[in-house]
Amino acid sequence: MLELRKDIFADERDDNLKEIGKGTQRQDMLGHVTGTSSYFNDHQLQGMLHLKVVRSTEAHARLRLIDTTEAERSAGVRRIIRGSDVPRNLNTLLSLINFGKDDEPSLAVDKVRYKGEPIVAIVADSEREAFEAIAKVKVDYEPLPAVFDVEDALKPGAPVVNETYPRNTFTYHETYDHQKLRFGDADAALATADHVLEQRYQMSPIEHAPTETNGAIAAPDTNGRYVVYTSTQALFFSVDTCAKILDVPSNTFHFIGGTVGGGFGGKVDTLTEPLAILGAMLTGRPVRYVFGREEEMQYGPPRGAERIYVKDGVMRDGRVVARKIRAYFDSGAYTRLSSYAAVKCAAHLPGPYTIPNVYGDVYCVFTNRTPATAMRGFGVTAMDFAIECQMDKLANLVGMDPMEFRILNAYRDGDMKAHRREAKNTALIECVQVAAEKAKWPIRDEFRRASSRKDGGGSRAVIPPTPTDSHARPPAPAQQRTSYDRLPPTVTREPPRDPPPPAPPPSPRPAAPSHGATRFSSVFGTRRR
Amino acid sequence: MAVIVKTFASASEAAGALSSDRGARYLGGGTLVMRALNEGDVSVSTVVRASDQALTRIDASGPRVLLGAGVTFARILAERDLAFLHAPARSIGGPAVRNMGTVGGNLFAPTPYGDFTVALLALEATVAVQGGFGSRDIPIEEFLQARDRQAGTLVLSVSCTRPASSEAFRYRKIARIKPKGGSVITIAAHLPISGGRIAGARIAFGSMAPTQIRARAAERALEGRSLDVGTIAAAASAAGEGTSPADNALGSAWYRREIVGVHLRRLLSGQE
Amino acid sequence: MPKIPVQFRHNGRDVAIFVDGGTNLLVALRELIGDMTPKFGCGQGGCGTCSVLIDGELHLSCLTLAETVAGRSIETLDGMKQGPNLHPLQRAFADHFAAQCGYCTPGMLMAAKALLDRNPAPSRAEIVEAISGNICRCTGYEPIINAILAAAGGRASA
Amino acid sequence: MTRHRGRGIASINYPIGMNLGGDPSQALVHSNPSGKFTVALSSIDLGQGMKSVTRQICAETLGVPVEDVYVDTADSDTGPHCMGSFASRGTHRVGNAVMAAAREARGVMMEAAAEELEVNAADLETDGRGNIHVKGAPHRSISTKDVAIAAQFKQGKTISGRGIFLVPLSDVDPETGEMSPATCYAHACLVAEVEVDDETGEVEMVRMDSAYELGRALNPRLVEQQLVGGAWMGVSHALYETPEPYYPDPSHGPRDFVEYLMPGPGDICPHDIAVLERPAPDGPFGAKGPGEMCANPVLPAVANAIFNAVGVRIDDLPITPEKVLRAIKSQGGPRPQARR
Repeated sequence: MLELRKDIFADERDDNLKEIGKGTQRQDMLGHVTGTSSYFNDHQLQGMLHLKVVRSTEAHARLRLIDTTEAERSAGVRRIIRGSDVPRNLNTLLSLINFGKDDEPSLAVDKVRYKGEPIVAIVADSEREAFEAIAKVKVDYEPLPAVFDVEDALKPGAPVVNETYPRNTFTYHETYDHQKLRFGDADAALATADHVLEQRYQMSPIEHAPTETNGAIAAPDTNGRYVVYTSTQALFFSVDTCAKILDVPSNTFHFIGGTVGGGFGGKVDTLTEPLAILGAMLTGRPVRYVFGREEEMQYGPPRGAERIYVKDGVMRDGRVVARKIRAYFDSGAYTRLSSYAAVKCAAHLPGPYTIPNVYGDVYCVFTNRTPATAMRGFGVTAMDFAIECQMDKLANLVGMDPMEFRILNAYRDGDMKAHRREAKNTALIECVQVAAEKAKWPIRDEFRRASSRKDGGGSRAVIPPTPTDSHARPPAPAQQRTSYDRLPPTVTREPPRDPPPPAPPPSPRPAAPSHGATRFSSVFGTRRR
Repeated sequence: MAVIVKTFASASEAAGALSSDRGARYLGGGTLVMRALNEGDVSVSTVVRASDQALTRIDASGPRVLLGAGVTFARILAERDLAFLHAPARSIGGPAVRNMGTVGGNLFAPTPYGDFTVALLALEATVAVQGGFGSRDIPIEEFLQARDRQAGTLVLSVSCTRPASSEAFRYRKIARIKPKGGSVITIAAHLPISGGRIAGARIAFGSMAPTQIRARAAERALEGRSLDVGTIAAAASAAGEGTSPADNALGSAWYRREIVGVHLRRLLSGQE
Repeated sequence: MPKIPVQFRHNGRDVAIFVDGGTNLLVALRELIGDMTPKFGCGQGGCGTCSVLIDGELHLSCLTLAETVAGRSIETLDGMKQGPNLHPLQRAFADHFAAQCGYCTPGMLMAAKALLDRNPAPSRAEIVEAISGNICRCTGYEPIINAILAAAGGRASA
Repeated sequence: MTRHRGRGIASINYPIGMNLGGDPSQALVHSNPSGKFTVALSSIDLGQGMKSVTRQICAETLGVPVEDVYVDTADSDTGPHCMGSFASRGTHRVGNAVMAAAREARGVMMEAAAEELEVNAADLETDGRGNIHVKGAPHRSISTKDVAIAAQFKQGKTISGRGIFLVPLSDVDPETGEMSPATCYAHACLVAEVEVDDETGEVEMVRMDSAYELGRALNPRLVEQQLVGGAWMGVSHALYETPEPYYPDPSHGPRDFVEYLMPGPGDICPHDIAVLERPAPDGPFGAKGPGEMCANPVLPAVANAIFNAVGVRIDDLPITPEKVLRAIKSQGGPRPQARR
C-alpha cells in the first residue's frame, strides 16, 4: 500500500503537471503480458553456433599446460579460442574512465586466480557438442596457496592474488592502499566521548540472481560489422569494452539490447560479449554465449563481501561526536568495479548524520574468489547496515528512543558533510517522522516538530581542523579530463613529494601482451600505467 | 553427438537397456535426467524410457499400497485413498514439479532433494527393482544404502502398508522458503498405537546423513511407551544420535543437530 | 544421427518438427516452432520461467524431453490472448503492474492459468502455492498475487 | 513461549547517479509527420521502467499526451551515448537528458506552430492533449499533427531535439577524501517487525512501515514497484541470500534456486509505504531515483528488530537461523527488550 504524502514539502513543488505524477501504464507492459518483449536470447539466427568456456577447477594455480588436441577433434567443434587468440587479453572495466590498471584477461593464460575463471572457449554446432569438447580439454594446474579473507590478504607474506596489484590492494592516488576520509579529529573526540563503541560488521557476497542469465549473441553483419544482441545493463560500456579487447573501432559493432530480464548490477561487466563476438569473427557465424544458472550463481560476479569496523563516540545526551571507520571491500581476483565502490563508500560516511569528527579508511582488497561487481546499493548497502545497527546500539547505550536518536543526529540543510560539501535538500528527519507515524511509534513533541529545514548550518557548517596522515599534501589535480579519454596525458604532474613505500619485488607478469598505455585518470588526476 | 533416446514398451526391456549401457539413464519425470543434460553432463549418452503402464499404476484400495515408479506427486495428491501421503507429496517442488516428478525418481534425488523418500522410509516401504537378471523386492533402507550402485537398475514400484490411522503418520519438511523450499531437515514419523502404547515406532530423517536415514535412537525412546510429554522429550533429545548431517547451502551440520530434536518434538506433540 | 519427428498441438494448431535426441521442449518451442514466450531461466526446474501447459497441466518445458509430447496439446503464453483481447489474467497483471523486467511473466501467467482453469476462485494461499515454483526477482510477488486474485474476481489485499 | 516479536528501525540516505559524476547520458527526440514523437536512447530498461518514466518526462516537457511519445532504448546505431543503467542514475541523468532534448524539440514545434497561426511563439501554449493554442484563446489552435505536417512539408523544419546531461566529474582529495560525490540524495526510514523463534532461530517478517523521500514520484505506480520489490530484496539480503554460506570459506556455494535462498511468495509481509517529495533542484521535475536505496534500510531494521525481540545482535549478514540460534544460546536464552 503506497500513500503519497503531498502535504510535506508542498511549497517546494509545482504539482500542476499533466503527465508527471500520474500512474501511467508502463510502455512495455503489453509486451510483457503477451510475452512479446524481446530479450537478447529471443533473436534466432540461422546457423547459430554455441560457445561454452572451460572454467578453472582451482582457486589459485599456475597453468602448466592447456591441451586442447582432443577437444579440437571432438564432433561439432568449430573453433577453440585460447587467451592468445584474444587481441588484447587484459582489461579493466573502468579503463573507460581511466581508473585503474588493466588486470583481467578474457581467458586465463599463465595463471588462474579464482575457481571458475575461464581458460578456453569452445565454439561448437550445439551446446551438447560444446560440453562434450569441454570434457576433453586437459588443463594441468600447479596449485598455489590461495587467500580468501580480506584481512589475511593484507598480511605480510600473503599469496599475491593478482600481480598487477602485488600488495593485494587497489592503489589509490598512486600512493595509498586505501581511500581516506578525514574530517575533524576523530581520535581526540573519541578520547573525550562519554561512551565509545567499537564493532565489527560483515556482509557476505550476494548474487544478483536475475531470472535471465547473462548472455549475448554476436553475428557477422554486412560491410564487416557485427551485430550483437546483449543483456548488458550499460550498452556503450559494453561496446567500448569490446572494442578495446578486440582491438577494433567501436563502430564495428551494432549493439542491440534495451530489454533485459533483470540486472541489479550483475550485467555491467561485459562478460559474454567479447568472446561471443570473437567467436563470430573467427568462425564467420552467429555465436551465442549464455550462462547456465549454476554458472551465473557461482561465476557470475556477486556483490562483493564487505567487512566494516565502526568505532563511535557518543555523549550522554545522545550526540554522536566521532565516527571512525575501517572498511574492506572483497574485490575477488580482479578489480572490476570494487575500486570505485570504495570511493563511493568513503563519500557516504558517516551516513545521513551530522557528526563533527569522521575518519574513514576504505580498502579494495584482492582475494582468490569470483570477482565482485556492482549491485543495487553499490558501496552503500553494507555500510548502511553497519551504521544503522551501530545507531541502534548507541541509542540503547545512552537510553534514547532510536527514532529520536536519529532525528537528534540527522543532517539538516546547511550542515557540512564529511566529504566537505554543504548538505542541501535533506529529508531524513521527515522520513523518520512519517515512518514513526505510520508505525504508530510514539516520539516526543520536540522531535515531531524537528525539520530538515531548521537548525542546520551555523556552527554545523564549519570544516573543523583536521590532522592528515601526510605532512606534504600532493598538489591538487592540474586538470579535469573527460571520461572515455584514453589518449596519452597532455599534462604531467609532479610526483608526490613523499615517495610511496617501496613495492615488494616484482612478480612475474602475465605472458599476455600488456597494452595498457600510460593514461590519465580523469577520476583521480594521476598518471596510470 | 546427440543423445540417443530409447523407448521400450516393457519395463523389463528398459531395464535390460539400462543395465547394459554405462551411459544410460532412465528418464522418469525428467527433473533429474533432463537437468543433467541441460547442465552439460556428458556422462549421460543414452536416455531410456518405458511406456509400460505398470509403471504408472496406483493400487490404493487395500491395506497395502502400491505406487508405480512413474506415478507423479500430482497424482498422489489427486487420490483420496492416499491422503496419508499428501503432506509429503505436497512438499515437493512447485505445482509443475509435482506434475512431473515421480515416486521412483525421488528415490534417486540427492540432498537437498528426496523428501518423499523420507516418508517412504518411515513407512518401511519395499522397492521393487528390475536389473539385468530379473526383478526383486528390496527394503527401502537397504535400497538407499546401496543407491549409488543402483545406476543400472530400474525401479518398478514402491509399496508400503497404510498407517492404521491418520494420527499414526506424521510428516514435516523444515524449509527456509515458503511455500516451496529445499529441506533443512525432513522428518517422517510412523507411530502405530496398540493398547495406548507405541508399537513399531519408525522415524526417518532427510538431510541428516548422506542419504535419508532412520532415527533409531528416537525410535527406541518411543517404543512401547505412550505418546506423552515425557516420551516426546526423550525422543527429541535422542533425535540427533546416529545422524551424520553435513554442511550445505541450506544449513550447517551444527544447526541441523541443534534443531532436529526441536522439530521432532513439535511434530510429535502436534505443535505448529 | 537421424532426427526424430514429433507432432503435437501448439496453442490449438497442429505442428510437426524434427528434433535431435535429448532436445528439451523449451528449445523445441523456441528454436523450432519460433514461440519465444517460454524463457530459459535455469534449465534446472527451479525458476518456472519456461512453464507451459501440457494437456492443461503445468509443466516445465526445460525438463520435458521434446519427443514425449507427441500427440499432446501444448499451451504457452503465445496462445493466451482471446482473439484480439487480452485474457483476464493478462489484463489483471497489467492493471496491477505485476511485471517489471517481464522475464518471469510468461511463466507466472501460465502458472496462474493452470490454477484458475481448475479453481476459478482460489484463496490467497492457493495462489501463493500455485506460483511457488516461479521465481520473480523484481516485484516481491505481492502485485502478482493481487493480480491473480483480481483476475479470479477476488479482492486484492494490501 | 518460543516466539518473540520485536520492532527495529533504520534511516538512510542514498546518492543519486554515478559517484563523482562524470557520467553523461544523451537523448534524441524527433517527431514523425503525424506529430508522434520518438525518443532514441542507448539506455537500458531492465525492469525499472526507464522507457516509461522517460516517456512521461518527454510528454510533459513537449506538452503532448504520453500516448504520442514512444521511447526506443538501447541500440548503439540509433541511440546516443549513455553511461548505463546503474547507480540510480536512470531517472535523474537520462530523465534530464530527455527533458533537454524535448525542450529543444518543443522550441521548434512552437516556432512552427507560431508560423502557422501567424502569432509570436511566446504567446502559445500546449494543452497536453495534442493541441497548441494562443494563450487565453483556446479557439486559435492547431494540432501537433498539423504542426508536424507543416514543419515537415511546408516549412522545412525538423521538430527534433538533442539533450545531454552531465554532472561534472569531481576530484577526490587523497588526504581528506574531499569530493562532490552526488548532487542529490534520496532518503528513507523503515520500521520492521519480526517474530523470532528462540528454539530454531527462525525469523519471520511480520510487517514493515516505511517512508521514502524520492524528490518527485514521476510515476507513483512505478515508484511503488521499485519500493515493494526493493524492500522484498532487502528482506532477502537481510535474512537469506548468499552465494557463499560459510564466507570466507568459499565451499557449499548454491547451484540452483533451491540452494540459493530468496523469500518465496509465502514469506512476504504487509508493507505500508509513504512517499515524500522534496524536489531535487537538478532533477527532472525534481526527481531523484528510487531504484537502489529501497532495499538498504530493510537490512539494519530487521537486525535491530531481532535485537528488540530476543536481545541478540547479529552483525554478520545474512542473519540465518543458525546465527540467531547460536547467539541466543551463547547469551543463555532469549532476552526480549522493551516492546515497541
